[in-house]
Amino acid sequence: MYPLGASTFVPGVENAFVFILGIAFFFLIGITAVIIYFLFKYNKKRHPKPAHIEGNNTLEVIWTVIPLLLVMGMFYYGYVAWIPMKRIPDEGIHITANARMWSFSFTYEDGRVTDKLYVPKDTAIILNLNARDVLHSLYIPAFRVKEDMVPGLTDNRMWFQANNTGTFTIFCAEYCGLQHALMYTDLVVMEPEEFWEWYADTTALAPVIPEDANLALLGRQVVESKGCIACHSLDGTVVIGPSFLGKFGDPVRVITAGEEREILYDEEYVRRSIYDPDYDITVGFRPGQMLSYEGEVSEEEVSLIIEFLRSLNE
Amino acid sequence: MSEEKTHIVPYKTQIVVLIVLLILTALSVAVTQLEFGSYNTLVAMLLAGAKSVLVLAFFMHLKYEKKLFPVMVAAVMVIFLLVLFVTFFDYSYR
Amino acid sequence: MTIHRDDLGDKFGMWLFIFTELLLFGMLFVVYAVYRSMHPEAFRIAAEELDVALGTINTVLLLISSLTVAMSITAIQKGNKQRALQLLGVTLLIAIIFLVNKYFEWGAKFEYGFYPGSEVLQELGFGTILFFGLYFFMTGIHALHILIGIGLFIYVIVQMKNDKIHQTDYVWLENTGLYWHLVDLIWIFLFPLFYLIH
Amino acid sequence: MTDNTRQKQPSFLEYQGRYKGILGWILSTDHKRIGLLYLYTMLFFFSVAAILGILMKTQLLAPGETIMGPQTYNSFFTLHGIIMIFIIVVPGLPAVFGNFFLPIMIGAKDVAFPRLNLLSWWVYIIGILIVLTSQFTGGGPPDTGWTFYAPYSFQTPTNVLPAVFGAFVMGFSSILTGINFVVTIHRLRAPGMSWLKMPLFPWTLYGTAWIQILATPVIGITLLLIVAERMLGIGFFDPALGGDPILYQHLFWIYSHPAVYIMILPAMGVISEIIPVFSKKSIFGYRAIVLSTMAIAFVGYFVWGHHMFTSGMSGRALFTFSFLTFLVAIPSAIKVFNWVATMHKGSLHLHTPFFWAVSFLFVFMVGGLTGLVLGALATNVHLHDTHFVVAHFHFIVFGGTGFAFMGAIHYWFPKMFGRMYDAKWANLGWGIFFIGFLSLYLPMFYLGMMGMPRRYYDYLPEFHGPNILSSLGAWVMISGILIIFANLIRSARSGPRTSEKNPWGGKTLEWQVDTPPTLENYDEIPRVDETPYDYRDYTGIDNPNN
Ligand code: HEA
Ligand code: HEA
Ligand code: HEC
Ligand code: CUA
Ligand SMILES: [Cu+2]
Repeated sequence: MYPLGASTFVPGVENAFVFILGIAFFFLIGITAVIIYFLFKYNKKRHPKPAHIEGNNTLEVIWTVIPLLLVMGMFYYGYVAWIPMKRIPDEGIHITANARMWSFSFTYEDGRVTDKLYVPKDTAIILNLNARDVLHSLYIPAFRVKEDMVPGLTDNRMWFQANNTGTFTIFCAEYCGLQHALMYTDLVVMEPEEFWEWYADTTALAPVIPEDANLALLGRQVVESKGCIACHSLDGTVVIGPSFLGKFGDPVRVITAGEEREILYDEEYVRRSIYDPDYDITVGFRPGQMLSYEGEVSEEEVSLIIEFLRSLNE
Repeated sequence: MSEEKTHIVPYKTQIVVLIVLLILTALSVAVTQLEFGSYNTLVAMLLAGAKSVLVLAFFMHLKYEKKLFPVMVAAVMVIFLLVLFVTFFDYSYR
Repeated sequence: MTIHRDDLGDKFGMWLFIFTELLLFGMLFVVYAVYRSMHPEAFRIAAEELDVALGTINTVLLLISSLTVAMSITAIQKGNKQRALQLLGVTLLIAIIFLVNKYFEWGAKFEYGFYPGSEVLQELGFGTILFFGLYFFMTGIHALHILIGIGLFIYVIVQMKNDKIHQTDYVWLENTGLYWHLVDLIWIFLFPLFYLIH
Repeated sequence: MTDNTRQKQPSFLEYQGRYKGILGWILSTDHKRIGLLYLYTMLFFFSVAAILGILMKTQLLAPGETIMGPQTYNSFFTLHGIIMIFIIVVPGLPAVFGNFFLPIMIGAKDVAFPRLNLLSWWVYIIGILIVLTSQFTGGGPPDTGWTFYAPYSFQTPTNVLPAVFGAFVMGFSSILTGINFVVTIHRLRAPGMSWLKMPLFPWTLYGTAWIQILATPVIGITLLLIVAERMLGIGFFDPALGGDPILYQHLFWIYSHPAVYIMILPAMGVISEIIPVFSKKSIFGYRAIVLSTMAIAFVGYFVWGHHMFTSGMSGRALFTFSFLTFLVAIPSAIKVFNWVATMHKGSLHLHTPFFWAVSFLFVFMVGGLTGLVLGALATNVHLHDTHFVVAHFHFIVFGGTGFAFMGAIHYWFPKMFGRMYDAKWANLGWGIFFIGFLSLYLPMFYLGMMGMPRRYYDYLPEFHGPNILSSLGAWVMISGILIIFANLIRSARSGPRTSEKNPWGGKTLEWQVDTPPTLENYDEIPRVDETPYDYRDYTGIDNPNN
């Protein structure tokens, strides 16, 4: 009935579910049946004269103690299945998961940054959770794990170990503003050999741009994969930030250090907008919305973005 | 309904209470000059607690009120302390 | 409709209201406890910026004012309106002095640049920011209560002058007194927690 | 003013006081009129929020943007949540039926502080107005969700301040009502009515009032902190200044979990009134129900952390909160068993209020038992912030409090308005409503288990199927509610008049006073020497109107 389980936590969680839901269904169906039975049996037509009963202490004790034992059982199952989630091993692959409005990115030990999470099967993956702006939450339904990403909270970690290959969805489960619903990405679980091959492939780290590549198209991919379009539309509508459409090369009114001025929307301006967005605030917008992409968007990528923006003008 | 008889607290009692309160205040200021390490806060809180009991009992007439009132005050304090305590299940073990 | 007089009921209501106030401040104490447990050192150092002498004076003032309200109740119970009024006058005066003191205390802090959002604070680190945030917020809310108390005292004095509050009907005075003692109670805890950390 | 003659007093509906017309209502200190004022206000805002709910469900009919974009959806669930929680279900039963019936049921002429009571309605209205201004001014409707989680709540450019401040003001109204009820119950019970002779609805109001007094200040100060954070940048919850966003969640839930018991306890009280009356049998285990009420009120104070299992709290805290959560389920279980046992060997009269009570039992069990699933650590980690939670709380808030509310209004309607509603339409409305309810919310459990997070205006195609069913259910349910409301409103204005004091054969005091009650309820305060649910004298022969 639910997404295929694909991590080592799944059996424990499943046990807890079965135990709790089993008892729940037992009581729900049982009590409902009794009520319906009473509705017929003690209907005023069949049972005009009610009995007088004020209570029964033995019964009260019974139906206090039995549910008490049962809920302690539920507590126990929930607890034991949760212990392994909290026991984070040291051995494994450490990856830093970054969240910002409204995209995830993952930094591997060798410094490479991806927007999807690639992991090998049967290996402990330890995620170091980081949030730039507000609360987010990393949720992998198929793995039954979820943990909030809290800005400012250090040493916030989660871990899992996949036992099936395939592509799964990572959702952001904590409400984080406008595009919260679109903040999801893929988790790709590979066979270990495959993963290490991918990991060793450094071209992914610094892509070599072929001579004849369409730079604007590559730029568009960057803008999409870095989540810029969450705030900057390509069609002229204002979402959170100004639209990218048809601006490049035109003058733009900005506020710099409290002074309004007019500058040119040029390469320099775009670069500064990406690395130090609060330096020039476009008139009509608020500082602090866009956070710096220093370290997340490389110089090459900025050039590609610029090519893309230029192309939007044509 | 003024059937409950009122208890008049004599001036003298009140003045004595104030003097004790002032002594306790002086004590808590003096104590900070000493070094108790982490017990410092404890001592300060104990002194503050003693002071608040005095204020509650005499100035706020709890000592002379129906039993219900002090019981309620105590219950509220217990709830508050339990909330504080439970909160620290998080912060002490992060 | 016949309105029953139920002094005990009125006092009961006042106590319940006091409970809400206690919990309101209680939660601020929770915030305080949490941040102090995170930054014990910073709190200790920041506390040294506060003026213990001024704090002590304010404590003594509030304690004395508590006494004068309590005594004014005794006075009215004994039917001594004149003395009750005098005592209330003293209380009112003390409350105002307290606020004046607070004004100078806060003013000094502002002068040195210790206020929420100031640059001086930014440089001193998280613990200090939080300490002063709490200091201003908690003493601020407390001062607000003092203001409300002053309003209540003025009302009670006027009513007493007009003999609306008298020997057999003084529940307004009692409740105002209760409120004032609450303000005192809170201060009894604020004082060591902010001024006397060592 | 009364001259103590025996002459009959006017009914509270007709009474002409100092003010005439509408002023005679909005300035009346009569607890019954105030109760009705709350009722009308709530019905109005309930309709507004219900429409928002329906629109959200329509948006979720298919993936992608069907009728609204994300900004609209986000502000819709925020306003929906704020209205439903702060304006409807938290004050809900106490403010409407508590005000109307508490004094009558304990044999008093009014509440302890009638003027304070009117004041709290006004404060409530002012709070609502402040919340509403948030919709039309500043940076647009707030979009934080009713939980106002930091740091988003002070970073969003939308107009959060008035919403937060309005909720803060409404807190005062809640506190004033709570204080009023506690004092009323302590001081104004009729002679002879000892604590254990008090009916159960007043008992639950008593428990509720204590939670209102002891928990509401917490939300008050928390919301005030958010205001300070937004305006002054004080830094308590701002990680950039060393604040801890999780502390905000603690403070918020220290109120908001007890608040869910503010919502449900009076509902349980209503059910405890309805079931014995229509079973013609004494409530089973009166003392157990009283005890469990107080136990819920107390233990409910310490389980707030179960809303924060994945927030980054310490493991030890998770353990403690999960454990306490399970403890608080026990008193609810006790009540359910007692209600069912009350029906055993009774003589069941199947009238509309009883339908609502029985269906309450069912939806409450579903809601409560799924609460247990959420209370267990491992399962919560998977289900937290998914539609499973949404289903849980609609089942228990809407199902629990909402059904009890509907039961209450059908139960007390003749007494309140001196008119009777049409039972056929009422039953039909109930049936449609119930079916719609199940098909609206049951699929959400499944969606949650599949992993669909909440507060999503758009979803992946794999979640489509159940969402269709759920959205259609919303429309079925709204048809039911339209029938019910139309029937009630028509009947309140032009239904057949009745002055029958006791149409259902109830034993509690409100059935001994005139219909509709007179201005002062009683000419003479009655003496109460019996327990409130003694049906030994019931002969098996029905009241003619029954
Ligand atoms: C009382 C509480 C209550 C009630 C009645 C409802 C009623 C409805 N709810 Fe609501 N809902 C909430 C409380 C409630 N909700 C809360 C707290 C949230 C969370 C917000 C957040 O995330 O911040 C939420 C969120 C929420 C979502 C957002 C899910 C998400 O994406 O996260 C959706 C989506 O469809 C939804 C749907 C509906 C629908 C279709 C209705 C209704 O429109 C159904 C139609 C209504 C009726 C048919 C009338 C029933 C009659 C009565 C109840 C009796 C009258 C009672 C009184 C006057 C007191 N609700
Ligand atoms: C009226 C309001 C109300 C009530 C009464 C409850 C009652 C309960 N709630 Fe619920 N809850 C909410 C309103 C309510 N809740 C809301 C609004 C939210 C979401 C807020 C938000 O995030 O927006 C929420 C969220 C919520 C969560 C957090 C989910 C998450 O976000 O991760 C949890 C977790 O533990 C929980 C648990 C419980 C439990 C264990 C009970 C128990 O008290 C239930 C007890 C009842 C029973 C157990 C059923 C009856 C008993 C039987 C049929 C007998 C058999 C029983 C046994 C064998 C034990 N609730
Ligand atoms: C959270 C929302 C958000 C995200 C994500 C975001 N921005 Fe912005 N951006 C803004 C806002 C708001 C402004 C206007 C305020 C300012 O100038 O800082 C802005 C301004 C800009 C400007 C100046 C535009 C103008 O018309 O003046 C550029 C260029 C820009 N962003 C590029 C980017 C790029 C490239 C990315 C992705 C790598 C990105 N932004 C991601 C919110 C965002
Ligand atoms: Cu990020 Cu929701
Ligand atoms: Cu809860």
